[in-house]
Amino acid sequence: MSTIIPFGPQHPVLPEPLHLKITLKDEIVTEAIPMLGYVHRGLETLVSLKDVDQMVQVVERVCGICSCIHAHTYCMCVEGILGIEVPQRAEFLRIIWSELHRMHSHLLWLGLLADAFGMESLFMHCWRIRERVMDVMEATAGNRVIISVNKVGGVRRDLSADQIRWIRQVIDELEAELDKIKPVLTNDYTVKKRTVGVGVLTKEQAYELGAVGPVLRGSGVAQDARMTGYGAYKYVDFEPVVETDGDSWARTMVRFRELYQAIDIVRQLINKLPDGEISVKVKAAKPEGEIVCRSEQPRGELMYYVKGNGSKFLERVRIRTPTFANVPPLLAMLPGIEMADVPVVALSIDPCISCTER
Amino acid sequence: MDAKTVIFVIVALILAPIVGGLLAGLDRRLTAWCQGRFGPPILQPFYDVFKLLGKDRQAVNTWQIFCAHIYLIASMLSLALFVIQGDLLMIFFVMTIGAVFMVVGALSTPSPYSQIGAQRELIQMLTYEPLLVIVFVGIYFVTGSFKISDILAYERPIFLMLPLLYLVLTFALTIKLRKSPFDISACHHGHQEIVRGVLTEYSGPYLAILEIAHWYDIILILAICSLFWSTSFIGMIMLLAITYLAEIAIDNITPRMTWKWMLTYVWAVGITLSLFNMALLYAKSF
Amino acid sequence: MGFFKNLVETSRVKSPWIVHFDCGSCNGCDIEVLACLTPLYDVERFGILNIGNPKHADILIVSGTVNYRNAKALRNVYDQMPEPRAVIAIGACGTSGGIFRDAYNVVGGVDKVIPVDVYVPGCPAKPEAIIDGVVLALAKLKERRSTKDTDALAEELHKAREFYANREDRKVVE
Amino acid sequence: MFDMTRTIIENFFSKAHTRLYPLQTREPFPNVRGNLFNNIEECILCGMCQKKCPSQCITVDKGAKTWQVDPYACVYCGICVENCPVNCLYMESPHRKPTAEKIMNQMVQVKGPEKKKKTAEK
Amino acid sequence: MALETKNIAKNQLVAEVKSLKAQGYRFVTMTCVDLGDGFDLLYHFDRDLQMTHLRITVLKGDTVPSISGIYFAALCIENETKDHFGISFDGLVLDFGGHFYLEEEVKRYPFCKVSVQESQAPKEGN
Ligand code: SF4
Ligand code: SF4
Ligand code: SF4
Ligand code: SF4
Ligand code: SF4
Ligand code: SF4
Ligand code: SF4
Ligand code: SF4
Repeated sequence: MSTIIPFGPQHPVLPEPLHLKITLKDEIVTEAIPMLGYVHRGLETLVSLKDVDQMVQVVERVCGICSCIHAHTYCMCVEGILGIEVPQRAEFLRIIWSELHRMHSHLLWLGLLADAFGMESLFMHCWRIRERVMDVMEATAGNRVIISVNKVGGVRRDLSADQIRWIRQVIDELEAELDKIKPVLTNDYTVKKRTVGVGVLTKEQAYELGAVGPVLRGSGVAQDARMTGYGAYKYVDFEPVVETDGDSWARTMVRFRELYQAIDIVRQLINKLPDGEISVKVKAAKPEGEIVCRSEQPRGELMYYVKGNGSKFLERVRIRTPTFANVPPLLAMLPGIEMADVPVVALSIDPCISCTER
Repeated sequence: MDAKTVIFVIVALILAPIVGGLLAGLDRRLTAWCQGRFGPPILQPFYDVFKLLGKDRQAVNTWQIFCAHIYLIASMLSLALFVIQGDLLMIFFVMTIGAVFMVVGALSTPSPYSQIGAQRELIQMLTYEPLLVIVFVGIYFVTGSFKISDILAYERPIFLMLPLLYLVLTFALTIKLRKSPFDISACHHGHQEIVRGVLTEYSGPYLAILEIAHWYDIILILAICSLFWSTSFIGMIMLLAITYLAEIAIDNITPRMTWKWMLTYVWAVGITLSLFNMALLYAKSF
Repeated sequence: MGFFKNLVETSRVKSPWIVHFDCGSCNGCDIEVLACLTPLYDVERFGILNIGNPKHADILIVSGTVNYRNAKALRNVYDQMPEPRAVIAIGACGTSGGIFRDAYNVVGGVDKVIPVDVYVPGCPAKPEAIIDGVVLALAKLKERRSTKDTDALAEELHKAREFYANREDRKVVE
Repeated sequence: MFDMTRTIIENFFSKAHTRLYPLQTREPFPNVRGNLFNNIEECILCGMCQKKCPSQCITVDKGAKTWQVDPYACVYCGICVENCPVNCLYMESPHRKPTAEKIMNQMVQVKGPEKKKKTAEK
Repeated sequence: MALETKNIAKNQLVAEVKSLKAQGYRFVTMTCVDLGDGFDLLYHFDRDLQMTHLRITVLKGDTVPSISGIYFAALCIENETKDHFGISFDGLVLDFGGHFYLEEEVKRYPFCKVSVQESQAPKEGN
């Protein structure tokens, strides 16, 4: 007997309006077809209504979770076309905020994964420690989630010495809290039972299907767009986090270890933070030309294509978001697994549909 | 059956949902504390039920309504049987009928979530019912009877003879309480891959009925647990309190497992423990 | 019966179960709704449970802009909820369409599709604001009856249906 | 299987982390972008904010001397505040309260900015 | 900073993509830009963080060979482009028929400049 389960668009373990039409045979998935379009807004067309500066606010709202990185990448593109050099302090600040975003995003995701396999206490724990990062965001940038710190030519807010001290303290606390839940993920029998060997994606598949971010690195490919050294990444030392198993557990561990990595990067940046201006003045930007920029978001590699036509409105902005690239690997993973594992596997790619559809 | 028993039964039937609701409220409060939260008021389950009673009646079919009522009646009946100190196997039988009707009600609707939830509920029943029977048989070995009056008359706490079987009983309790790692067919919050499982299609007053019936069930299972230390009131309360706290802790440190794992694990562990306990008992009797 | 009615009414205010529907939200508002459930804000204090099943819910929390495809899903979720119920629109997107309201696939705020009881502004709305919004919605919920008590609600439902049917006319931004 | 135990026991015996919100509010951080206001008597009605707002939610009417923001479309980015030439716009930290009806935030200028007139006289 | 692209003709596309795949390149995405009378289609590929781009220019109404048979990942983006620009792809593995994102109510091909104005007109006209 086969049952067709409409998974979503409104579903308790998956806050995202992703609709999967899942065909089940004795609780085993035989087929999964995605139905998208529940979040499609068409915001790439807004370039004809909002000018170069206003678009920064629009692209931030492609997705609230790593909004800062969207704005950063967009600004890199426009600055690239206009040939603007951003002050070094601004580059550092941008990356500090980006890495803070990575922390809150990974913690949030870890909580949601815990919720997906029904471990409410872990969900609560992750979200509780995440609130510390949110406080930092609110105090330094003025808003909790969409922080709007980037602008073409630099950043809009500066960090005071007090705030830097505070950030250092918060990331120390965070590290201590992470140490506490580390054994839960690495040792716990029941947690491993739910994740190890679930949703395996081989190295070849991951590479071939165009997976990005933790999905790719969880399958053993060491590729991280931060290695291209955009922004202030050229001034810090780090290695991409790689796991080789390719299952949900490997992807979890990649993200979990990236939390430590993000803490480390923020520490390095804070230690080296140069003094100086935080932005350069950009007068009536009228970019002309095309450019492609890439950056690494919590969920993987983000690509922007920007084309300007010499007026204050851009010709075309195209955003290739990480989840968009991770949907084909998800479709490859789903058939053959149990119904109970669908949320775990779906969450293990960290789906963010709002940016997939824009 | 004399007047005293009748009064006992009536008091029990009135008290059980009140105690059950309070327990559920306490449970939620303590769970919240485990998670570093403040938690809802203790009376919260009652608010929930009264609110549900005042909601619109929306049922997929009349059969479903009928099933919900049968479940409630069966749960009340089995508790009544316990109070009149009837036969354990009889109680078990009546309880099962109730649960089966709830599943049938869920199966009668076209929603796939409800269907899958019902299938899983059946598997859960398949898991805990043999265990319950084994426990009853163990009790029989010790006391020589299935009748509760005889069990109560036994002069030593059965727990001392059957500690491992008590553990087996707590498996059944965990499943009945819909707690992790066995909350596979439905759970109290509903963050699940199949929404609310068996409960998905019941709504408003009918959900309230199921909730009340569920409280009866819990009280019944706890009452069976209490048989294990029937000689002293304090011992009984201590045993139940420790059991319940352990349940809350387990709920918080484990994720939800899959039904295949549940079936194999619970049976394997349950049967091993039971056999071991029986062997122990046998060895002692010599 | 008056006593029972009172009991139900008090309970209704003390036990609002919510169902959260994410229309075209950027997730900013979603995660703030979720953050409300977590230890720092813990809305279970008010008896609020995130139930995920519209048939069990009393309050529908909608975040994000409505587009042509999810309007139908939203309508569907709303229709499944038994009376009495309330709707809260979260964020700039939920209340008016926000920064996206000129995009081609955006219908506008939630109120273009279903009647909204409370508007929570912000981008994203802070968890505190969402709690305020729920409190405001509860005040409205208290006065509502289930349909079996009154036909007024049936009328309202009818109005809501018409409201939805005429959504094309309202596409023009006032 | 019991790796989470320590955390939950710690939680159990320590005070809840919950901030009892309506009863107990935290002092908002300074410079948080909460609620947008216009110091209308200072406003020169130049329309700069209207032009710069990415959400196009400000309407300035020079003739009627009104300044209006749609707080339900505003995305609280603060761009308008940064671009106002006379710094009459400001954002307060507390968030804007939810309402049951959409109420526009309209301000009517009565007297107009004094400073501006003075500079004009010079 | 200009973008270096390799301009090729439509019928060379499949062969070119196949050879890139043989060299170990991954498909990143495709971009479509409306030029007024035609479309620019840019294909972005990546190998070890080095990108290479192909560009083909097609007229409106032309069909383009699909590369979803070579790279399965191209499936989503080709469906999206079909929704937005109305370009038909030959040999799409899974075709959503122009309703990948969009419902019937939406005017066809919203990303084309003409249609952008059409769909904006009633909104702005009041
Ligand atoms: S699973 Fe989480 S996100 Fe989804 S409805 Fe429940 S609380 Fe909200
Ligand atoms: S998918 Fe990822 S990159 Fe895109 S908006 Fe969401 S969190 Fe940000
Ligand atoms: S997966 Fe996307 S929608 Fe879900 S929580 Fe993460 S960012 Fe939000
Ligand atoms: S899975 Fe989540 S919602 Fe369900 S009982 Fe467990 S903790 Fe509660
Ligand atoms: S109101 Fe702002 S944060 Fe909320 S969904 Fe809309 S854009 Fe995102
Ligand atoms: S920019 Fe400032 S002065 Fe000009 S209209 Fe706006 S508020 Fe008034
Ligand atoms: S402040 Fe600037 S934009 Fe405004 S009227 Fe004066 S010159 Fe024009
Ligand atoms: S805060 Fe931003 S969205 Fe709001 S009125 Fe000012 S510029 Fe517009």
